[in-house]
Amino acid sequence: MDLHHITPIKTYIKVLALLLFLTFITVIVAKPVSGFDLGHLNTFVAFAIATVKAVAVGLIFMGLKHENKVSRNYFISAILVLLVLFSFLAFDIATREVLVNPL
Amino acid sequence: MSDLLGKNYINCEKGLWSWLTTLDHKRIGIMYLIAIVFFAFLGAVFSLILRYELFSAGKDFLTALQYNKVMTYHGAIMTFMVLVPGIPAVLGNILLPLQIGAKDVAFPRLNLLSWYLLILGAAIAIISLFTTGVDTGWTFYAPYSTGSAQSGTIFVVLGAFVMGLASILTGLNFIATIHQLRAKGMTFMRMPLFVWGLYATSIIQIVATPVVGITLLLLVAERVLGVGVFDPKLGGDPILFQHFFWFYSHPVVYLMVLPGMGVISEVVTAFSKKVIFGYKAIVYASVAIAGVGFLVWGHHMFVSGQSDWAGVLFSFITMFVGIPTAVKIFNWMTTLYKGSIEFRTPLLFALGFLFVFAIGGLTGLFLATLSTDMHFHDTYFVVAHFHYTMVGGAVMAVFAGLFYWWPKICGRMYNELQGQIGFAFVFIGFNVTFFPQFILGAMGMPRRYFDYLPEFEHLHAVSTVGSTIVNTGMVILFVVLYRAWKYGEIAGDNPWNATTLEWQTTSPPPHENFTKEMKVTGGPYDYA
Amino acid sequence: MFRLFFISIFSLFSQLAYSKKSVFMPPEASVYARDADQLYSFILNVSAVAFVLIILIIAYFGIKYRRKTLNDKTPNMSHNFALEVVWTIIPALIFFFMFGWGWKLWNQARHSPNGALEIFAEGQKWSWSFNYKSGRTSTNVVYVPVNKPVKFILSSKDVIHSLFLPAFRKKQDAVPGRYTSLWIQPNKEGEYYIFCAEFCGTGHSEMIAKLKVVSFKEYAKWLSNDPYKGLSLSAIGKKTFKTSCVACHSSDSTRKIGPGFGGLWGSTKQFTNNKSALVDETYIRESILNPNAKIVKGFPKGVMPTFKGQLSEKQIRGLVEYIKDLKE
Amino acid sequence: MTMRKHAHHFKDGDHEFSASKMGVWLFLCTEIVMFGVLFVAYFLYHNQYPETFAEGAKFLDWRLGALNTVVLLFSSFTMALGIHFCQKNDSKKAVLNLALTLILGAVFMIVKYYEYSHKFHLGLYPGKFFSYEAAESVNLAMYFSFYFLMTGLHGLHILIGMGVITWVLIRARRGEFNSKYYTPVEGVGLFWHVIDLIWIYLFPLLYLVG
Repeated sequence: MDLHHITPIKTYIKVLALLLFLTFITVIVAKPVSGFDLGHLNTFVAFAIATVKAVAVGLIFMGLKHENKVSRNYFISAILVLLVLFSFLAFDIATREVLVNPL
Repeated sequence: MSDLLGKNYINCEKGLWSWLTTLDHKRIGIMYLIAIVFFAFLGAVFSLILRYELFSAGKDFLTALQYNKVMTYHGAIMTFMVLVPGIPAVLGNILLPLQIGAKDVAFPRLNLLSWYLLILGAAIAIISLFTTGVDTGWTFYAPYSTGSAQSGTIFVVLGAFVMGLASILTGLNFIATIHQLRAKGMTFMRMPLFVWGLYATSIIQIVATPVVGITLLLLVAERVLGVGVFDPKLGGDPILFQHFFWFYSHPVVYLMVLPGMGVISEVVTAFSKKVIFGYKAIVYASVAIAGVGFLVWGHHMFVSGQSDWAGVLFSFITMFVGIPTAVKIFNWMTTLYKGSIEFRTPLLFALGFLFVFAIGGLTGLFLATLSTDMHFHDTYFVVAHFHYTMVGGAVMAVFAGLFYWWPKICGRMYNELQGQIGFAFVFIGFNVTFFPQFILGAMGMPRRYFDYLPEFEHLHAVSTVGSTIVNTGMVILFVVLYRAWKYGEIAGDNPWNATTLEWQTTSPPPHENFTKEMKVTGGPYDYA
Repeated sequence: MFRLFFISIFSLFSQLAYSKKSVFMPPEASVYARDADQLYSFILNVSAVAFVLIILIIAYFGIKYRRKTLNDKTPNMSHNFALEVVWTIIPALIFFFMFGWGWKLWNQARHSPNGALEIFAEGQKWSWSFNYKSGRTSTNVVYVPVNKPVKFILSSKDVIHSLFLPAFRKKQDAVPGRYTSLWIQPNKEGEYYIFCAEFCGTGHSEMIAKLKVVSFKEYAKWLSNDPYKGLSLSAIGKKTFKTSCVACHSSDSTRKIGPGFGGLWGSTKQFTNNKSALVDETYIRESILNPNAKIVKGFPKGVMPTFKGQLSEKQIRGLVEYIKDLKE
Repeated sequence: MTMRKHAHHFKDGDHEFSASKMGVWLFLCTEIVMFGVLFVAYFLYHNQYPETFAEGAKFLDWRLGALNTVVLLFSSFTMALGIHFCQKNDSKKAVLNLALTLILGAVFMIVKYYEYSHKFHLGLYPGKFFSYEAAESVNLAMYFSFYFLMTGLHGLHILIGMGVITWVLIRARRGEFNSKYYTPVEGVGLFWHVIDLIWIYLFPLLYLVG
């Protein structure tokens, strides 16, 4: 972890190009644009691409690559907390017994 | 302050303005102490009104609406304004830099901002007293809070949001301080256990508080814009509010008690002059409690319409969170073994903590087990349980910490006899107040009841008598501490000859905390 | 004050000593309640033993290792792996045993046998209304046959309430916009309390209903003599008028405390806030549930109490029909 | 180039810098958790009322969404360059890039303003102010409550971001930052990148998945 890491401009440009390209892809693949429909999968695809973009911004633009372990661990724990919340909630809602009015 | 104590952080600058704009973590800690004692007094007044209304069945001097408001204010003030900031802000602010050998917390200006945010949040919440007040209970359950509750609810909710922000900033400050400003040689495994308690607490503050922040904002949006996220008439799900609320509010009860446990580790070690038993076990237990605490919130909702399978899952994980607490109690108990125990007031409070928190923890088993919780949920059993863990846990530990570190904070010693009298009042009064409530809960009296059936009457009478005793005890203790601040005799730098770093500087410490660079070679408690 | 204090302490211990039933609990009234009480007393005993042990050990250490001189030497016992493993495993085993037992009972408690008598229990701000499949409705009292499984389907008209049956050791929230269920099988006749256990506003503590467990014959008789069974809506209205309205309203146009119902339907009324409205169903429904919303000129405000929670939906509709018929 | 002395309780400038960066990162974790909870609520209601959310998404113009995404990506790029030039003691270029970031942020807000006014024009207000008659699904108001809550909160953070960038830009013009001390620019940059990160997820969620 070198504190004052100076990322060369070329790297920034490469990352920007990657981000724009991925945006282009995710827009083309999307249903309202090209009608390309995978059902449930297109949510998954859109989010996979968004996660790749987010990781790119995180690692290079935000310098997470050169950040000390602690900040990285808290960043990951923030995402973990959201996953825990969502998965427990989805589990609860999925297993709820749906009753109907007896009258 | 006579000059007997020489130049220190209290008298190095004069005048209120120097206090209100101070960047010294110790002064900010004192300002937090003053604010929180005022809020605790306010909350206690509401609890007394509550208890005297419940002294006998039937309407005594409050109407049902007034009772609901008093009950809500007691809950909201005690949790958001006293227990959440409580130990971390008061003892944490004063002691953390001292215990790790630092000159100040990492972000002093942010520390002062946190204090002002707490005062601002408290002011916003207290405004609701003068409008219609709030009568939803401190849990603000939708759809009551989003629909038919009094309009004052928005003030208390926004106040709680601002105080949540203050709590985040304190947590952030402490994590940065613990990581960056430890003295040379103090590795993570050589930190005092009170610092570990604060670290586990700060993790919860950082990661859990934003969840309640956005939940409260959604609640305000629901009332103002009719957003329909929690209101069933607009398609929302009120149980989702409970999920989001308890996702924060369960880790926050661990946030309230973990620093208390840190204080107890320090006090038990210092007064039995013996190295803590199982230092690593307590450290891992603290972090485990903070971690697993995020997975168990559903045990507040076993009967709330949450699915049965989710209930089973939450009950199973809740059993995990019980184990580290039990381990900690055993560790403290074993520290006393073959020690040289001196029964001073701080140790009395620590032993009182062990007594009361053991009951609190064990009664948690009834509420974690699925089929017994079906009977006990939302009855006075739950009220007794969380008072045993919160008042017994956090408050008993606060007094243990205050009395233990009072010589360091103000350089003067408290009067031992008066301290022990105060402890006796608080300990006896507390048990007389809340033990009958376990029985009320078993008999099936629901909580938040303004009026109740005659057969519950004499237990409520006992509880009210107890509440008078415990509140008298609290007043006695604060008087004892105040008199010690003014007239106590000089305590010297290390009256308890403890081994942690804060005792190696003068008391009260100078503005810079330490005159020379502190070096740490061994563990925090090598008394051998 | 102190006399009361000693009485309660004495009664506290007397309950502890003589109660053959589980400690402090209301007398159980179903098989499930007895099983739940066994688990309750198991946890109670384990906790009591553990607690007493901890306190005795601490007291013993406190007394035995009191500080003798200022510089006592204490052993440097930093940890003992075997001991720590033991006192982690034992509580874990006990806790998971309790969890398992609790889970077994939870399955029993949450899955109602099919063929149970279904009653639709609807909570509303501060009363419980119970509706049977046969159309019979009752407020704040519910009759069930003994030794038969009864399944309450719960919902709420406004905020979250919670049907709590202490004698059966069960409760379940009644969530608006959703249906939840709770089933019991009473094995003893008698009258049992039903509390509301989820905070729901000013009347939260008044929302107490009665569960009457009676023999099957009596239950059938109660179910059949539904005062409103088989009557036309208007007849129901007339019967309700006779029980709840006749004290202040007359069935012709003469004024008593309140306006007469004769010739009321379809007329327009002037109000104290000098607005006016046509007398139709919504006006009558509002005057029943929220009488102070519109006060007819010349009548005092705040005299008529709200009937919200006392009159069932059918009774209100019956009154509307009845008032329609009174148009001379 | 005024040499700024580090705060008294730190060993040296680097120590203070790494502490400040950790502080900013911790704060960003709370931002992520806060927006994350809104995403969780959105997901839960999305699969509870799929047709409402599908109908709601039809009102959103994906071209404007894509444009805004590109704008924000560029603003992240210029922000990163801004920090880069501060590290290289090139205040002039740093100020230029910070100004570019500000402009791009403003463009983003203008596009957002246009989108909002288009929706207000149709009566698609959030919650109880919803007055769009031709809604097929009954709780379309809930979709727009979510839409305005999420993009509104995000827009508010963009405005806060622009505010702090202006503050940092003024200080950069005064030459306060150099390779030894550029903490505020780094902190503001991290905050700006997190807002862009949130928009990277918001864009597909609202505009594309529907």
